[in-house]
Amino acid sequence: MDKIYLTVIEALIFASDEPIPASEIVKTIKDLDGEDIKITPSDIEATIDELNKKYESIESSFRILRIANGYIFGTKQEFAKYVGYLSTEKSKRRLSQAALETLAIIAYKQPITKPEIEMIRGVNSDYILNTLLEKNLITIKGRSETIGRPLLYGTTEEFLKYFGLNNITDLPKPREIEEIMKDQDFIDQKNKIMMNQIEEMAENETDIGDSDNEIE
Amino acid sequence: MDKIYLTVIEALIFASDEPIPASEIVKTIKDLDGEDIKITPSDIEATIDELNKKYESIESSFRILRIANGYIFGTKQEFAKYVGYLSTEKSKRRLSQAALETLAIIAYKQPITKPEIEMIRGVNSDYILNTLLEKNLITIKGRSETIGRPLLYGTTEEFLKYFGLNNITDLPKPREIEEIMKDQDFIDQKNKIMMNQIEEMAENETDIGDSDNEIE
Amino acid sequence: MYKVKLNTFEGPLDLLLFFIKRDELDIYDIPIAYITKEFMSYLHLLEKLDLEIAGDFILMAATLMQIKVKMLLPKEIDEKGEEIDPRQDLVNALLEYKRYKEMSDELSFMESTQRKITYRGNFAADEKEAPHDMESLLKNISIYDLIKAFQKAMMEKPKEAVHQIKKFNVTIDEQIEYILAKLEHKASINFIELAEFMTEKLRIIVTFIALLELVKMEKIGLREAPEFNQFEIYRLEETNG
Repeated sequence: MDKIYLTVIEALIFASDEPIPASEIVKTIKDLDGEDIKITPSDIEATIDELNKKYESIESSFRILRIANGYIFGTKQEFAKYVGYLSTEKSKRRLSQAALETLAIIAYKQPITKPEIEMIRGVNSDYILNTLLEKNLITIKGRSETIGRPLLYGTTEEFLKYFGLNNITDLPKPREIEEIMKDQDFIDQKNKIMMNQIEEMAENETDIGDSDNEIE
Repeated sequence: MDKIYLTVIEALIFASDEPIPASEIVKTIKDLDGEDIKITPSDIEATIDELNKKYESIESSFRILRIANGYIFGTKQEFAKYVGYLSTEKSKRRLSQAALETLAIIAYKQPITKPEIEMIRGVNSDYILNTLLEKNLITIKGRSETIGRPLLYGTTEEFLKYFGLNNITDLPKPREIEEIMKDQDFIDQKNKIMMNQIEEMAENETDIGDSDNEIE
Repeated sequence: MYKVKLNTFEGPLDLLLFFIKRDELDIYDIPIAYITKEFMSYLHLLEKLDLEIAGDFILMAATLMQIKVKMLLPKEIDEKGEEIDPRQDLVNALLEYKRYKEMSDELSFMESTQRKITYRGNFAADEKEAPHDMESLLKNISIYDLIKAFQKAMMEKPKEAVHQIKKFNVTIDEQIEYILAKLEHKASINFIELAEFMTEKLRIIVTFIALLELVKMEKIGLREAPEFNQFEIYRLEETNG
């Protein structure tokens, strides 16, 4: 790649309000300067490192970040105090526990239907799905072929941007059930409880209504 | 002014949604770090020069510009060709709100005539219909049998592809979205009745064999 | 007796996991009777405090009682001839839910990190060669946007109409009379003429509906006018009665 394109690549990323994919940078340059220009997505990738080194050398407050399969300029975390004070973003509320839980399920199991989400969460998820759709963190991806043909949900580019992910595969993996089984929390308790204790309790308990009193 | 504020000033200009005046930069820093911080609008002015010299030193494609009401980052003119091409490329993939509304009406009510569309939207829709026809998202499906025999519009294969649908019947029903916003009063009422039943069941649970049947 | 923080549970599974952790229970060997009692106590507490109990909690209460009963009955046997633990489905559900609950903690951490980063905010000063395209101001759209747009278009109209008809005191019947009166002196009239002195959009719409009503009643006919996008309204001779 000709060194002259270093600044062109920088300008393209700088002027883009959304993460711009390497392929789009390559396409723009070839469309304008000719198909024979030698430039590949891996050239772009190398250029990003070079550019970020330059910003580091002048102790700049921003860097090029790899987000949502593209590149975007963003401030470094240490300026959050000042930048946050200015922007309206600061007033934005964080996602609720219910929203995060539902997002985690959709992110790992996508495309997934509402009944499947509700099976895992154990609660009706209408309201939370609506909130996530409104926030453009999830979207409708089509229909399942199963009975009733329910709608399928999946995460959006906005989801990747919101969590600072380059790719959906960058998500930390959920622990396997086997691992949870080895979890200290549960291992420690496992031996403490004796089998017959359960039956004992079951026998002792004749009226559930009584348990009411125990709360007071 | 403490040199440490050089990058803070840069970050503030970088992240601001609007051109940021020197006075606002000064105010933000004093609000956060204390009134006794020594920083004046003329310090900011000098900082801008210093920052721009830095960008020049690394042959960057952007500068901080002074415009009537403040400071703002901008890409240099020599990259206008690339930056301009990028934004027009993007616009090809986007639809305006008015176009979206019209498209939605056509998708759900097809085949539909222009007068019918305009009755729903309450505005003349000639231009929008032409745009959608040009983008090949809608097409003419024939003529209505009603007076004047107006043209009938419907969606295209291209439309299905755009939204990742196999078939027009896969389009989510508005009812499906409404379902996500169910009536809370109704749900609460239903729950109360269910809860009473369960409690009754728990109280009657003297003979376990019987309650088994009741539950199922 | 028990200090249970209210409203901090995302659902019945979350509540059960809380009991399991608090009371150091073995998730693979859940004392069903005990946990059912705890669960019901929580629901009663909510009731006492006059808080709404979500249907999902009620469903779980029923499930727990069902399991409790099954525990005391002879065990069912699966196709391999092994005893089926009535708690198995519940345990699986708890483990699966726990996985994603853990994941949500990680997402929460990522969220807080990401909130410290701000993307470039202002693009107005970028030199661009091509003229700015109005359309590019709008976001990419999804099927969801499409449905919302449709709902908006469909729901806003009638609401406005009902409200404004009252306000302007225009009814379809009145406009029918108005149209017929206009046609008494002229054989035909075009819609623009008909709506000439109407300033409110609603009056025009009601007039248009009146027009359609008259067409349906076969009192008038419509035909294309020589002008572009225009039509003429003409009287129909009464054929019967």
